[in-house]
Order: sequence, then structure tokens, then C-alpha cells
Amino acid sequence: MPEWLRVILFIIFVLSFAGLNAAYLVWCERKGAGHIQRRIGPKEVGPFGLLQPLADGAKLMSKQLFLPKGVDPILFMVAPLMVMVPAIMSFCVIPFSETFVAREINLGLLMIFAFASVNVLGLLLGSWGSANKYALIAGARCVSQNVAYEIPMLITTITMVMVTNTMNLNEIVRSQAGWFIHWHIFRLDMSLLMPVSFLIFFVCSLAETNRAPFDMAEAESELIAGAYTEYPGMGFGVFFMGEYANIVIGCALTAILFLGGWQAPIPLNFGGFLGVLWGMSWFFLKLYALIFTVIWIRWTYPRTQFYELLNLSWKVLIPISLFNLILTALQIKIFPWL
Amino acid sequence: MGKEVVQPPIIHFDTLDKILGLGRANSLWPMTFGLACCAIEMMATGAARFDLARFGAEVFRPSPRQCDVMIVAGTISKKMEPAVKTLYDQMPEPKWVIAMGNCAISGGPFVFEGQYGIVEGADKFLPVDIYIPGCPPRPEALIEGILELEEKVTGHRRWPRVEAK
Amino acid sequence: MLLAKIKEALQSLYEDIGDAAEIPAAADAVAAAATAAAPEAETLPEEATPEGEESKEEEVEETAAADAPAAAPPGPKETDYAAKGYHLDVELKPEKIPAAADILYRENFFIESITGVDWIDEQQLEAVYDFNHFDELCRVVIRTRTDRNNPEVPTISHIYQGANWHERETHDFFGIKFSGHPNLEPLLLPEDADFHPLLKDFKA
Amino acid sequence: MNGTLQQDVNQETFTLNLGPQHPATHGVLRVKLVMDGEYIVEAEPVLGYIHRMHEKMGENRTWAKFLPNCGRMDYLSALSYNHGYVAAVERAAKIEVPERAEYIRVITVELNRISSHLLWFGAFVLDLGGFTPLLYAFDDREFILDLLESVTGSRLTYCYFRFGGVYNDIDDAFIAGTREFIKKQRKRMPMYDALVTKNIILIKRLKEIGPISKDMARRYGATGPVARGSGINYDVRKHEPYSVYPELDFDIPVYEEGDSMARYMVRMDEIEQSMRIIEQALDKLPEGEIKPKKAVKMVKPEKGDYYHAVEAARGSFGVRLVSDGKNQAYRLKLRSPTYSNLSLYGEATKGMLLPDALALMGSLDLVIPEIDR
Amino acid sequence: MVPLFSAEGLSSLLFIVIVMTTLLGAVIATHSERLIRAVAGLAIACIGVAGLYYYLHSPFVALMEMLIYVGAVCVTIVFAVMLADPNPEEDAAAGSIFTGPLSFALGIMVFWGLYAVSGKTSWVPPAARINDGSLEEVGKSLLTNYSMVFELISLVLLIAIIGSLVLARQGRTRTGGQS
Amino acid sequence: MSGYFKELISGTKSLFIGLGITGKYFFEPVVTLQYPHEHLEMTPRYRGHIELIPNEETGEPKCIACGMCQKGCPSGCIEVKGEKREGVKGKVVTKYILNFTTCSLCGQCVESCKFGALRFSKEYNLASPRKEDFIFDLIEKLKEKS
Amino acid sequence: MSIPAFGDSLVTYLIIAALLFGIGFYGLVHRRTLIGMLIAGELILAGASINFMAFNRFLAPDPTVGQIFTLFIMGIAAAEAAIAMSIIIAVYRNYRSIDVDDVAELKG
Repeated sequence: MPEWLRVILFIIFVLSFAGLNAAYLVWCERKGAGHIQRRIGPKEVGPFGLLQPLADGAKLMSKQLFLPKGVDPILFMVAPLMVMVPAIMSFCVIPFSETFVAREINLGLLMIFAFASVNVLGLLLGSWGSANKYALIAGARCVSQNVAYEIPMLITTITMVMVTNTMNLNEIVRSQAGWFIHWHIFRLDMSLLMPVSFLIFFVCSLAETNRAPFDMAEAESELIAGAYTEYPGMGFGVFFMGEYANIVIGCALTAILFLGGWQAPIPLNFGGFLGVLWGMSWFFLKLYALIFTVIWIRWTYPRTQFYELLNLSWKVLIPISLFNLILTALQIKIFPWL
Repeated sequence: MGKEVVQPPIIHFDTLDKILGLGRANSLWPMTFGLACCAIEMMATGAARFDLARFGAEVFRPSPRQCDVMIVAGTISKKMEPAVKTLYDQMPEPKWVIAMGNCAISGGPFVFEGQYGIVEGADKFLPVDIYIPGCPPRPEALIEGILELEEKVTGHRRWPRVEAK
Repeated sequence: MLLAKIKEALQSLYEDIGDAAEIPAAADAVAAAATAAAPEAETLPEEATPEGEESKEEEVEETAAADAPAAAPPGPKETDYAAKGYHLDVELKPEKIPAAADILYRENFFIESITGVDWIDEQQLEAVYDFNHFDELCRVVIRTRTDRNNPEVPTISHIYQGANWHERETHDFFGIKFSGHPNLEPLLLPEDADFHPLLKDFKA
Repeated sequence: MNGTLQQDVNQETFTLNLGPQHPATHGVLRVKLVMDGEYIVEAEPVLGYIHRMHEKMGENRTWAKFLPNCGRMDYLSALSYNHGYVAAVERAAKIEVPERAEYIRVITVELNRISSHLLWFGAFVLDLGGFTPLLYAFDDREFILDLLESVTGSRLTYCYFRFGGVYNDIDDAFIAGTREFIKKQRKRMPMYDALVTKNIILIKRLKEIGPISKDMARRYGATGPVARGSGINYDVRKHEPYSVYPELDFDIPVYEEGDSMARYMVRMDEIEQSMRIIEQALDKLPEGEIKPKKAVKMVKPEKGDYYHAVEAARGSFGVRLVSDGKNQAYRLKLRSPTYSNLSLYGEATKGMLLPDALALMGSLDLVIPEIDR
Repeated sequence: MVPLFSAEGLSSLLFIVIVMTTLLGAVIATHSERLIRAVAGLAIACIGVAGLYYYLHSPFVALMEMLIYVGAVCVTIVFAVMLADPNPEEDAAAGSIFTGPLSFALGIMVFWGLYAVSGKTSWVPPAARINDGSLEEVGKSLLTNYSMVFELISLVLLIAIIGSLVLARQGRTRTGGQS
Repeated sequence: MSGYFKELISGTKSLFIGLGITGKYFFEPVVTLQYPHEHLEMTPRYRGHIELIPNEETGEPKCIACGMCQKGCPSGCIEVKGEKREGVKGKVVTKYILNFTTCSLCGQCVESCKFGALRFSKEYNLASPRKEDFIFDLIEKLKEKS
Repeated sequence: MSIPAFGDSLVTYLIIAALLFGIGFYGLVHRRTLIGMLIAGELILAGASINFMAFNRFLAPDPTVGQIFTLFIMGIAAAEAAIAMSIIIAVYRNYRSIDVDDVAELKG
């Protein structure tokens, strides 16, 4: 397959994956929320309500487009894209299976974080551009939260880079080959606090993607619809898609760093097309298990108070992750034979 | 008063319109907007026993910008009227109004001679699409109202009618 | 116990004129309120002076006599709780209200509500204050009547902050002016409302 | 202190209008907030967005015709309001109530109180961002509504009590259903405890948030769970016994802390106490008439004024009647508990963070139509 | 010259796009009326610059540029705009003589000077390179040759954090202290 | 310091307990009653709008248009007219209009009817795009039903 | 059709850098608010960094130096932004303005 064809195919795949994912994650979320709350959830629109996302999409797209009074038109329209585009671009470096990856670049991990930072700016500009006090408060909160949680997240990532010696996501996955005990979350020989760093990373990715219980950007009972308050129709839809794409990225990263990515829990590997399917199915299994957990968490907990949330980061997550960093360094340097 | 005059589109896409109509009808997002007693029944309709979510209408959006249908659930006082009107104006087209409960239909039990505080019915200043009587209506009636609205949007009814005995 | 004590304390408002000096805070506030509202209420400053004491007492008796033909002696009346639902019925001159509220405040009473009654036949507006006690059952009702055309009662919102809203509501409904009230704007009615719907001659 | 505040008002603050349509205000309350960043400098509730003229209607309608209004003031504990009004008129017109009717009143009122507290519980957690407990609470609440509907015919705005009795008698199915409900609810409470009460996020959001001191509660006349959360042992049912409450054994939960958590705990404990009351009342339920032997035809209380208070789900609900001997009220004052409870909001939220202030608002358990009347 | 429809040609085309993005961002950053848009312009320019770094065979620096400039610097500035600039409608060029044409002329002059220098100098490529400039080499250099500078930078950052905290605090106390 | 860790651990534990509870409910059967497909029977005492009770033999309304319901209605939503006809005891109802949109379902009309001619209907799911649909002519409704 | 390989010549980068520098300089003089000046300053820094990177790519015998310098510039820029922001906010707090002239007039 020529390189350019591969790239184009992959772009199509990534775009449709991101779109479908966002649409059907909403469906999953509504269905999951329904069953957690002992009700059915969307059901009447198509079999099992499967056409619900399409109906929502059609409706959002056909909604009247208008700019609310007082908004900054350019920022208002660009902001959703600034949330959406980097998230989609991040998909390019995610290894869905050993060979199924758009660009296997050496700095994949760094790239995802670099793009994620654009996302924050998008949210902030959107909330500012809305010329709405609630949106503004939400934007400000969202940024302080992102800054606060970026630190433990990066520290944990650095720990993981120390462990794996690479920032290439595929390499990271390859280093976890073998039985499932080789997944990083179980590698207590590399760092005694590995499960804790998994938790920290997961919590941070929840916070970075503004998910409950850290959903300050959309704190409904406090700030109407938060940063999205003024967004009608598809602007809101794009924000939403971006948000879900970010959730997928966060969970994929967690799966890759700690749960062995596309590695099967048993040392069984295939070549060729079967191998791609085998790896992909394991990756997706892990990915969606994590996403389900995210949904599950959202429908279980109340929202944290904003300052408690910052306290959690500064008083709990950062010290522990720093300690973890030092511990890992010591463990790797002092007991290299482990 | 009344619906704004919408210019008819120059070109008619019949099938597209139908699809969009189906989309709209099956994704009616109401506003988180309760005025009085009926709001509790509205919440009950969204709760597990009756589950408005089955029709894709459980996405109660707190911001009017993202809503399709305004369920006026309760008495509108004269002090509240401008706020309701603003909220309605903030909703993007196409939008619908459901008057839930007797107060929203006509002022209900609070109409008496010499009253000074309430607006006698949401249709005095909003184009109401569906009326649901009752004080308050049962959750089934609200579901029925949503179904009626879907019928109004798409032109036909997908669900069986329930005859009360 | 409490009932007797509070009855005695309130009795002092009818007999002992020195009470104004005893409760400086309330008296000051009344005086301040009176000066603030001086152009409208000309009678008030007079009565705040010690010279007006005797005449005031007489007036109290007169109004009491006028209101209650049974000619009960002035002072707090104990009522049959089972029949009426309260223990003590106190009718006071408007300017005595803060002093009475202060007495009740010191005895740890809490405020239940303030409301008005429009006695249109007598051309009077009555303000009714309900007090109750958390520890011991003792409901005290304080009432005062003012002229219907220029209804004015000193506020007690500096003693009981909760009275702030109750007074605003009463002002909404009856137009009773609570002199010295920090913010006597419509609370339940629209902000620009200039009508008082619970007056008997109100027409929408 | 005041100077700084004033300066801040001039310099670094902005005004935020919470409502009248805002998800946290449960209806149409509006709060004018002067904020310094996320700190509240001043909060002033603005009322009247659902003022429905109940007091005016009380003067325009006969005693009996005012009955349907009671259920619409506080639609969450409508029966308490029925009870308060009916009891006040009964006191004024000296109507005797048969014992069975009183027991039925107590049973239904307490069921209604549980349903009100359950809804508050759900809505409060919803205010704090947790959605699922609301639905669980609604699940339980549906049971109560079914029970009450089978007796009163409506789900929410009951108009069940009549002067001297009740509208319908209760039957065995209702009694059995109530007992079953209590059994089920007793099993359900530990779940709430584990899911919500013990949740660290909730504890962090409520502990030491929004303290209301004893003195503040007194100055503002706060009653009900708000006062009881501030260590005031005041409950009209014990303090000023009415109906058949003296014959029933129950406790008044009181917490000393005065924070939002205390108010939360008071209400959760009250659900248990209400269940105790219902059980005892069902055991003691006498046979007999549910309406007075001599049918009440025209109610004409003697001239004078009368007061009667009951303990509604949110505090002491008082009715002050002024009768001029006619068949309708000369003046009808309705003292609603949340009106007083909310009035302390401005003082209590000074210097508080916005989310905490909303948690405090939720813990006051507001029903706006009851405040505005 | 390379053919347009080849990998090199396309990359050259993309290069032009990136340069345009950079310059457009820069113009927005200096010229827009509203400060918030200026920040957005800065962000765009930084993304463009990151693209340039990528073309200069240094993806690491490119990603760091995005991470630091877009994610940190721009966000900080937006924050400052939010806190310090209640109405976005900013100055019209009134008052100082530096605004308007004069500043433009100054800008042109600076550009011209730099352009002349870079155009007139004859740049000599090195005979040999001691390494390939990969990330590993950068890391090694940072911890060996430039470790002192590295330490100093971290010191500077620490001082900056403390300093900004102190300044922010001071602002608070002074407002309070005035009364 | 020990308090810090104690809180950390107990807090984390409480979070997992919460997840356990919602997780358990996820697999429990739903309690939803799917309205248009299945529906509840209203209890015998359910208060819908009122309707006239027909005389079992004739099918005509039992109502004799005494007007007590109209008088007893707090919101004045009932309008009754009747006329005297020969051969019939009392009056015959000719017009019985219920304006359901102002009714508060208090039941005082049913209570005040001494002839047992009124009852609550079980119509609980009314909704219509027209307001006029809820101004019922109860005599017409009775005819339709039989 | 053909196109010059722009991405592969030193002078292109130098011109872009000079342009950025010039625009930045223009902005620095033209802007009257502290934040605007800060933004322009960042552009100047970006121009300088591009020069470093370009020389690093084409001329330096040790191609890590330029990268390290650029990284240092970024570090400094972040620190500078943080400090500048707090100064601006402090100034704003005290003088209610971020206009340079106003600050000059008040003289603290």
C-alpha cells in the first residue's frame, strides 16, 4: 500500500471513528445512565434507540444558526473547532494495534499533551467569546483545573517514560508484551506505587477532560451550562464531540500506558490481518471498559467543590506523584536487575 | 403574539424536510425550567417509573440556547412573564412550547375576579403548541403531550393511542 | 413561668415610662427613625420627649377603650390558648413596638411573622406581630393600629433581622410604612408596583 | 471591615443574577449576587416570581372553597398545609374531629413528609451534581404517591382533608401497602447512606459549609430542619402538640453543628421518625367515623382572630385567621416556614464561595410557591 | 526546484501555508483592536512557529513550543486579560506619536536591517557535525555541557513562581490595607 | 499526617462503595412502565375531570341541574343549565359545561352532589394542540360513551 | 509544475524570523497596553528562536545547541509571562488601568 493511500485511509478512519464515537458514546452514556438509574434510556428511536444519535445530529444541524447578542463572532465560532481538531489529530498517534497506527512517531506521548493544551485555550476563548458571566466563570475554573491537573498527569507520564525509556506509544505497548502481569499496572517491580499511579493518571484524565465529578466546565446546577451556555445548535454539538473525543484520547492513553494497549492478556499473537483484528479487539475492549468506568463514575458521584478539587490536586495528587517519581527512579537505578 | 412569520424556503427539499422533521421530533430537548407544582410531575416523568428518555426527550438542558421545547410547567406570574418571554426568545428556531397544567393553559385555579398577579395562560404571550390539562397532569399526560408534539412535527403518529377507561 | 414573666415585662410598656431609657438601642432607633420620617410624622418626635409621657398614657387608654368596649384594663391580655391558639395578646401604640420587640428579643423569643389587617370600617390598619419561643410554648401576639391614610410603624428589623422581609411584605400588601426600615421596596410584588392588593378597597 | 467591603463593591466586584430561571433555585427564585471572583460579597434573594395571591383568595372565597389552595402552596408536603388550614378553621369554628380521622390525617401527613424529604434529598444531591440519587429517591417516592393516590385521588396537590374529617376512608389495601412500603424503605435507607451520606465528595461539600448559628436562626425565625440542624430542639409536633401526635412516640433529631451536613442529617433522620409515627398510628388506628356526626354545612367562626401552627416538612406552618363572623375569612395570613428560612440567606452567605452558597441554598429545602404564596 | 506533486513539493506547499499562518497570527496579535483576539493571534502564530520548527528537523522543540506557548503562555495572558480588562474595546491610536505610521516605519526599518544582514552575509555550512541533533543528544547535552544553564533556568522558573505569587498576594493586601 | 492518610483511604473506599451500588443497580431490572405500550389502571378514587353518571335504565344523566356543584366549585368552572319538563321529577339537565382548564380537581362538586350524579372520570392522559378541547360538554361526552 | 523547496533554505527562515521580529517590534511600539506589549514581546522572542533553530539546522557543528537555546528561551518566556502577568494585575489593582501612560502619570 502506498504511503499516501494509507494516510488518506487513515484520515477517513480517524474522522469517522471520532464522529461515530462521539455520537455513540452519547448513546452509551444515556443508555448506561438509564440502566444505572433503573430505567431504559433511549429506546423508541430505532431498535434499542440506536438511531437516537442520528436524530440528535440531524436536529442539531438543522437548528437555526445565530450569534447571540454581544458575542465575539470569530472567537465564538472558532472555539469549538479548537476543541475538536486537536483531539482528532491526536488520534493519529494512537496505536490501535501493532501495525494499525497512522503515524508511529517517536514523540507520540508528547504530541498528545501538546495538542491537549490547545484544547484548553479553545475552551477559554469560547467562554470569553460568549460574553456571558457564567461561561466566563466556567472558563476560568476550567483552566485553573486543567493547569492544576496537568502537573500530576505530566509527572506520572514522566514516571512512565522513565520506566519505558520511550515516548513512542507503540513502543510503550510493545514493552508490555507477554502475560497480563507484564502490563505496567502490575509491574510492582518497577515502582511499588504502580496501581496508585494508574489511579492518579485516570483521575487526572477525568479532570483534564472535564468529566464528572470534575465537570466544572459544565457545572449545571451552578453555572447553567457552564462554558457552553451561549452555544446553540451545532456549535454545542461540536463542543460535545470534542469533549467525547478527548475522553476517548484520555482513556486510550490510560490503556496504553498502564493496561498494555493492544496486548492480549495471554502471550498469543497472530500475524497479518488477524493480528490487526486481535490487537484491535483487545485495545477496544480495554478502551471501552475505561470509558464505561468514566460514564459509571459520572452517574454515581456528586460534583466536587471547585476549591476542594484544586486541593485534591495540590495536596494529594502532586505530592504522591512526586513521591512516586522519586521512588520509581530509585527502584530503577538501585535495583536494575528487577 | 403568535409565531414569527418565517419566509418559506425558495427550494423545497421534501425528503430532506421529512428527515429533519423526524430528527427534530425524536430529539426534543426540553428546558430545565419549572415554575410550580407541575415541575415536580415533569421531574417525575423523567424519572425511572415513566422515563421520558425512551423518546429521546430526557436531555433537559439548562441553557435555552440548546433547547427545542419549552415546557411551561406552572403558573406564570406577571413578574415572571418578561423572563419567560426572554427565555423563549433565546431559544433557537425551530422551537415549540408545551403548556403543562391548568395554570399554564388558562391560569387554572388562580383566576378570580380582581386578581392582580398572574398571567391567565401561556398562550397570552407565547405560541403554545400543545396543551396538557390537569392540576397537575399525570406524567403519562406529559408523555402524551410529547407524543402529540411529535405528531405535530412529523405529521403522523408512531405510537398507539391509549384510551383511558 | 415564661408567660407571667413576659407579661410583666410587657406591662411595663403601659405603666412605666422609664422603659425608654432602659432600652437605649431601641429608643435611639425609634428616635432616629422618627427624625428620618419627621416631615411625614409630626407627632412622633413629641412623644419621644419625656414631657409627652402622661399624655401618651392617656392616649393608650383612650385607644384601648375605643377598641375594646368591654373596658378591659390596658395591658397584655392572656387568652385561652385552646380556643385562640396564642397565649398573650398585646395591643400597643406604634412607637412602643421596638421596645416590645426588644423585651421579647432578650427573652429569646423568635419572630414568626408580621402581617397586617385592614379595618376599613374604622379607617385603621393593624400590624400584627407573632412571636414564639423555642424552648417553652408561649405565643405572643403584638398588635398595633395606625391611621389608614398615613400608616406608619417603626421598624424592628434592627432587632430581629428576620423582620426585614416580613415588614417588606406587609408594606407590599397593605402599604404600612415601617419607618427606619433599610430597604422598603416591593418584595413579592413587581419592582415597580404601586398598589397594595390586600387593602379591602383594592381593585385590580 | 465595612470599609473594605464597600471598597470591594466599588472596585473588584461584579453582579451575577442567579435566576429567575436557574437550575439550582428549583423554580423561580432569583438571587442577586455581588461577587468578588467566586466569593459572594452580598446575596439578595428576590422573591415574587410565583406570587399566586393565596392570601387575597382567602379573603375572596368561602372557608371551604379555599381548601384546594392549601395543596398548591407547598406542593411537596401538601397534606401538612391541608392540615394546618383545616385545623385552624376547626379551632375557630369549634368543630370536633373524630379520632379515626385524626389518625388518618397523621398517617397521610407523615407519608407526605417522607415523600417531601425524599424529593428534597434527590434534588439536593442533584444541586451538588449527583444525578442518580434523585432517580432512586423518585423511585421510592412513586410508592408513596401510589399509596396516597389510592386514598386521595391525586398525586401531588392533594385536597383531602375536610373540616371535621377527611374526604375518604382508608382501606386495608392502603394499610397493607403502607406497611410494605415502610419495610422496603427501611431496607433502602442504608443504601442511601452508603451511596450518598458517606461519600467523601459529599462530606467535603457539606461539612462546615454554610453554618447557621442558633442565634441567627432565632433572629430570622427559622424553624423546621433548618433550626434543628442548628441545635434548636423545636418541632411544633412536640412543642405545641396538635392532632394525635401526643399519643405517638417519636424523637426529634437535633444536630448541633449548624452546617449543611447537619440539616441533611436532620432530614434523613426524620424520614426514619416519620416511619415510626406511621407504624404506631397504623397500630393504634381506631374504628369509627371519619366525618363528624353532624355534617359540617356552613362554617361560620365567631368574630376574632385565631392561630394554628403545624409542623410541615419545612418547618412551622402557621395560619392566622381573622374572622368577622361571615362564611369567609376577613383576613387569612399564611405563615410559611421557608419564607423565614430563606430570609437568613443573605447574612449566611456573606464571604462564601458560589458553589457553597448553592449547597446552602439546597440545604434550606426551598419550595418557591410556598415562599411567594 | 522540486515538482509540485511529489512529497517534497507538497511539503513545500505546506511550508508556505505554515509561514502564512505564522505571519497572519503575528499580524492579528499586533493589530487587532481587542486584546483577546491578539492572544488568539499569538496562539496561531505559535502554532505556525511550531510548524517551522518541525521543518527545521526538531519535532521535540515544535511540540514543546505548542505545549508551552499555547498551553501555558497564551492561557496565562488570556487569564490576565480576563482579570485586568473588563471591556475588550481597547485603545484607538490616540496620544502618543509612536502609534500609527511611525511605529510601522520603525517595524519596517528593523525588518529591513535584519533582512539586509541576513542577505548580505555569506553563511558557511559546517564541515562536519558532531551528532545528529536527536532528542537523545539534546538530553545528553542538557545534562552535561549545559547542566549549569539548565539548573539556572529551573532557578529562574522557581523565582518567577515565587515572585508572581508574592506580587499577586501583595495586590490583595494593598487593596485591603488601604481602608 | 495520619489523619491525612486515614481520610485518603476512607475517602477512596467510600468512592468504591458508591461505584459498587450503582454498578449493582446497573444489572437490576428496570422499573419503567412503558407508557404508550403498557399503562396503569387508575385507582378507583383517581380524580380525572368529572363526568355525569347515566341513569342505568334510560341512559340519560341522573343530574337534575340543581346547581349545587356550580355553587360549590371554588374556581367556577362548571356551568349547568336545566329546564323543567313534564313527566319528569325535578329538572332535566340541558347544558353541562366543564371548563377543565381552570379546574383544581378538589372534588367539592362531587361531594356537594346529593343525587350521586357526578363522578370522576379516569381520563389521565389528556393532551391536545387545541385549548378548546378541554372545555367539555359533559352531556355530549356521555352520549358518545354510550 | 514545480515549486521551490522553501523549507530547505536558510535565508527563507531568516526572512521569516526578521518579519516576525519586525512585526513584534512594531507591535511593541504601537501597542499602548501592557498586555499588548507583552504579546508583541513574545513575537520578538519567537523571531529570535527561529533564528537559533535555523542556524542550528544549517550551520551549527553541534546541532543540539540551538535546540537547547530555544528551549531555554521558552522557559524564560514562560517565566517572563508569569511575572509580567502578576505585575500587570498588580498594576491594574492599584491603578485600575493597564494603559502605560496612566501608570507613568501616577508614578506609584
